[in-house]
Amino acid sequence: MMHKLSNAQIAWRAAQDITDGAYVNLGIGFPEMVAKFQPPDRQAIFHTENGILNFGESPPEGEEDWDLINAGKKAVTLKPGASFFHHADSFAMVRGGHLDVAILGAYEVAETGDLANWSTGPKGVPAVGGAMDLVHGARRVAVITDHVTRDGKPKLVKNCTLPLTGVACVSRVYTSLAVIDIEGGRFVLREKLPGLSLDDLQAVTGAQLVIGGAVGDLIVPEV
Amino acid sequence: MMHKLSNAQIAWRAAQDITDGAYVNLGIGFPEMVAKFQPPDRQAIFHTENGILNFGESPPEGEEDWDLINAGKKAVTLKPGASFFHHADSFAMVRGGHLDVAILGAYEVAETGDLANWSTGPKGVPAVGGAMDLVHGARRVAVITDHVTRDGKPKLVKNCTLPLTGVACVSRVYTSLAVIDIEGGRFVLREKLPGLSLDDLQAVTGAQLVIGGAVGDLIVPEV
Amino acid sequence: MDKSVATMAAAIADIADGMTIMIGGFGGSGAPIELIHALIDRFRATGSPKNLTIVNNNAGNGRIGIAAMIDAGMVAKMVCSFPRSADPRAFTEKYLAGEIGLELVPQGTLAERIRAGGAGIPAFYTPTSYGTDLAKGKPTAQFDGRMYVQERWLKADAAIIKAELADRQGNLTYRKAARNFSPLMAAAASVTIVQATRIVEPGAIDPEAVITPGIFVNRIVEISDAQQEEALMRAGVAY
Amino acid sequence: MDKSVATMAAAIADIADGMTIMIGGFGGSGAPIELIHALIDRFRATGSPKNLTIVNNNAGNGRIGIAAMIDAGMVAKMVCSFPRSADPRAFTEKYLAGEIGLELVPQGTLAERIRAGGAGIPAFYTPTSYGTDLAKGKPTAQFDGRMYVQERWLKADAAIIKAELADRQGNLTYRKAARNFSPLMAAAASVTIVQATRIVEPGAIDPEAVITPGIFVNRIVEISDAQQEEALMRAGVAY
Repeated sequence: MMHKLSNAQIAWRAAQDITDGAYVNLGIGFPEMVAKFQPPDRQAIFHTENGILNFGESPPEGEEDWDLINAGKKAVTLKPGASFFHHADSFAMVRGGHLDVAILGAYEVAETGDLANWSTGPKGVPAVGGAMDLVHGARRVAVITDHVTRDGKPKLVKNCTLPLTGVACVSRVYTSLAVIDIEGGRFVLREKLPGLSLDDLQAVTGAQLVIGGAVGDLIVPEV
Repeated sequence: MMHKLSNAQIAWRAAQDITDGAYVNLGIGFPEMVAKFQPPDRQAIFHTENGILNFGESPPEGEEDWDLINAGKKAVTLKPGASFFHHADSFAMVRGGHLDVAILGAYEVAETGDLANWSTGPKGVPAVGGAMDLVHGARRVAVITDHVTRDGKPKLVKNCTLPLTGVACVSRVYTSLAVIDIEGGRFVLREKLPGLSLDDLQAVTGAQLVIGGAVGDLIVPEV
Repeated sequence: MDKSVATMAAAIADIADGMTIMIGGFGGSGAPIELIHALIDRFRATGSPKNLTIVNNNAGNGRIGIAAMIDAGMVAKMVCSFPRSADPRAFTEKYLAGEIGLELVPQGTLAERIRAGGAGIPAFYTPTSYGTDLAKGKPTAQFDGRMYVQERWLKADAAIIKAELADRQGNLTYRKAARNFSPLMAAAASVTIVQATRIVEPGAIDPEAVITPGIFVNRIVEISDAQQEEALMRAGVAY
Repeated sequence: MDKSVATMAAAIADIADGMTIMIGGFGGSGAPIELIHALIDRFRATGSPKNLTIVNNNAGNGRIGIAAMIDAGMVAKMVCSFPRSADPRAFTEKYLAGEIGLELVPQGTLAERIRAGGAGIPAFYTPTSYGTDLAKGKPTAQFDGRMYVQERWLKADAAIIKAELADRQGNLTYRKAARNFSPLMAAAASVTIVQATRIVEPGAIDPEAVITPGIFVNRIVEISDAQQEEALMRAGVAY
């Protein structure tokens, strides 16, 4: 079995690209992990759809205030400089292009930048939340994901087969094997695990990987 | 010369129709006078476009706070229960139909309910302010005006000749001679000065006056 | 002017069968649990209100609040962005059995449609959902080279929301992130009914601190010991 | 993160020729007089910025603020609802001489277009101006039996506004009705420059009291002795 990064390591790598002073929305679930790995010399300000800017970590158990939650309904705390606002103002921040980066999970990402991350098909109860807004809002929409599905199929594909969250919206994908930009409708490889051959990476990728310059080593500490 | 009500008396009459608890916007200039004649047993809450609900009278000269002004840029005061909000919220109140009544001035009102009150033609500098929003906002849009122009021409007309503020927006007109509702594209006479014959009133009105029921006496105290 | 009423029953007396009702809250934060339960009490006693369309970000959690309304059979349709929760049984069971309708709306579009309803904007364009299943059948248009979807305003017959302070004129503040959809819903409904933790005299709220001006509020009832949906849920309470 | 800058000159350094600039204020309330005068100082010293499009409710009053910018010849066009004031000479003279452009926008439409610019809504429908000269050439549409006019968002290269408190992250409060257009403009501009009466540390403003969250603000300069346009005007000051 191929060596790959853990989810925490993928989140760590994504966190390294968040610049000082950036306004960031992390999708619920796995992407929330990115906040833990913010480089300590940079300050990011986190936005949550339900109306908070500059929230912080979860409080200790038993000290939750259930009026102070994030979009995943987890209890959070406030940092100095936090603010509250209503949902229309919150999505004005999103849709209006005021966030520097949104980091989301994915079922599939196409080389066109199309993203599918909200529905696995017609079965069950559909739920979309803020995903379709976030993909059109942030200046940079990044995805963090395992490179393949649990049964080994590519998640980076030529065309999404699942219902779309948004068209041509993703600009960078951090996977368990590589860092890939989406430019001009192509997957452009930026970094890959040092021990991984380009052929092996291509074999688990559902569309052509383009080499657009030096390919860096994707080196991530144990976290 | 025909007996007619003074501006203050027209304003007094309009004030009598403002119910207890009504949210009211008074156009700048002459309509502002309506506030003075609110019956003391009723509380109206006045809205101003620049972001105040429940403002009160002007402060004494020398005690003005120039951050506390109305749409006419006059210094005002606050009543208990006042609130501040930004311009988009202010016009959400207007356009969203949350005001009970707006009382405006007029150059011309047509029997269709069309209103012209913002421009006397292409000469000079045009200025519209909030007039075009107000005519589509309040549940009831009333006009207060002299019945005729300074040179004796009807202001209540079949079709406006001046640039329109809004189409089919006025529901009641308080003039120096009469109170007239606009219903189904007709001027329906509700009240007229006791000494004034219907023919004399019709003679200074630019469209047919319809009698839709009992015509009351328009009796207004000296104010 | 005094918009306060003495009892929850009086506050919700005119909620009728078939109405569209916006209910404030995002998950448990801001959920007006006591007013929702008062609606359920009335339904149990009189069989009304029923056949309701409920607008909320979610579709209930556990056996309380909106979930309990659904369980009771009062809700014909949910308009929401995320009908999932820690315990979504009430909605899920009825939805999979075809017994409840669902209009799924992206969260930001839901907020903006409600805001448009209150602001007198009958339609607007958003990039959100363009090219997705949720845009099917909706008009699209291009502006400055980018494609957008036309969305319509959303209004309601009534809004039921939770505030922190309310003065007797209906000026409201909210507690922390409990604000969420409530200021928008207050403006988009024909009748807005508020449960406030405390009712104060006009003037007691700083005019700069008012979040929902009283013009958007019709009735207020004081519920000083309001419960938190999330806490009830975790305690396993069923209503 | 510290968005404060030491001088007005630094705050406005990147305002360039040909930009569209939103300037907060309604009449004198909320007018960022000192920042406007700093722009004039720079123009007098360097000939730039010029050829500006200014968005404001009005078009200047007397010989100060926006009127002084117009007098100085920096303004190519005004986008406003009411280009009249107690002393509108500066605009009136240039307008009647054909030396300045005017886009006249109903006040509520102006506010909503700016709000749309900040909220990523490229177009919306409003009943305002339907059937009038100000709707000429604009698309119209019927919704629920009523006619509406399509209006486009309004954005700017920069917004210049006045706040009361600003923390170093850019969270703002305003003073009374000086709020008016400023929160909308802050969101609709690529760069938002604020003169605040006082700069405080993050945490000093109650998160519930923040009117403009810092995400909309780029630079803040403290002007503790800010002047009021209306007072200057009444004192006959010319800048």
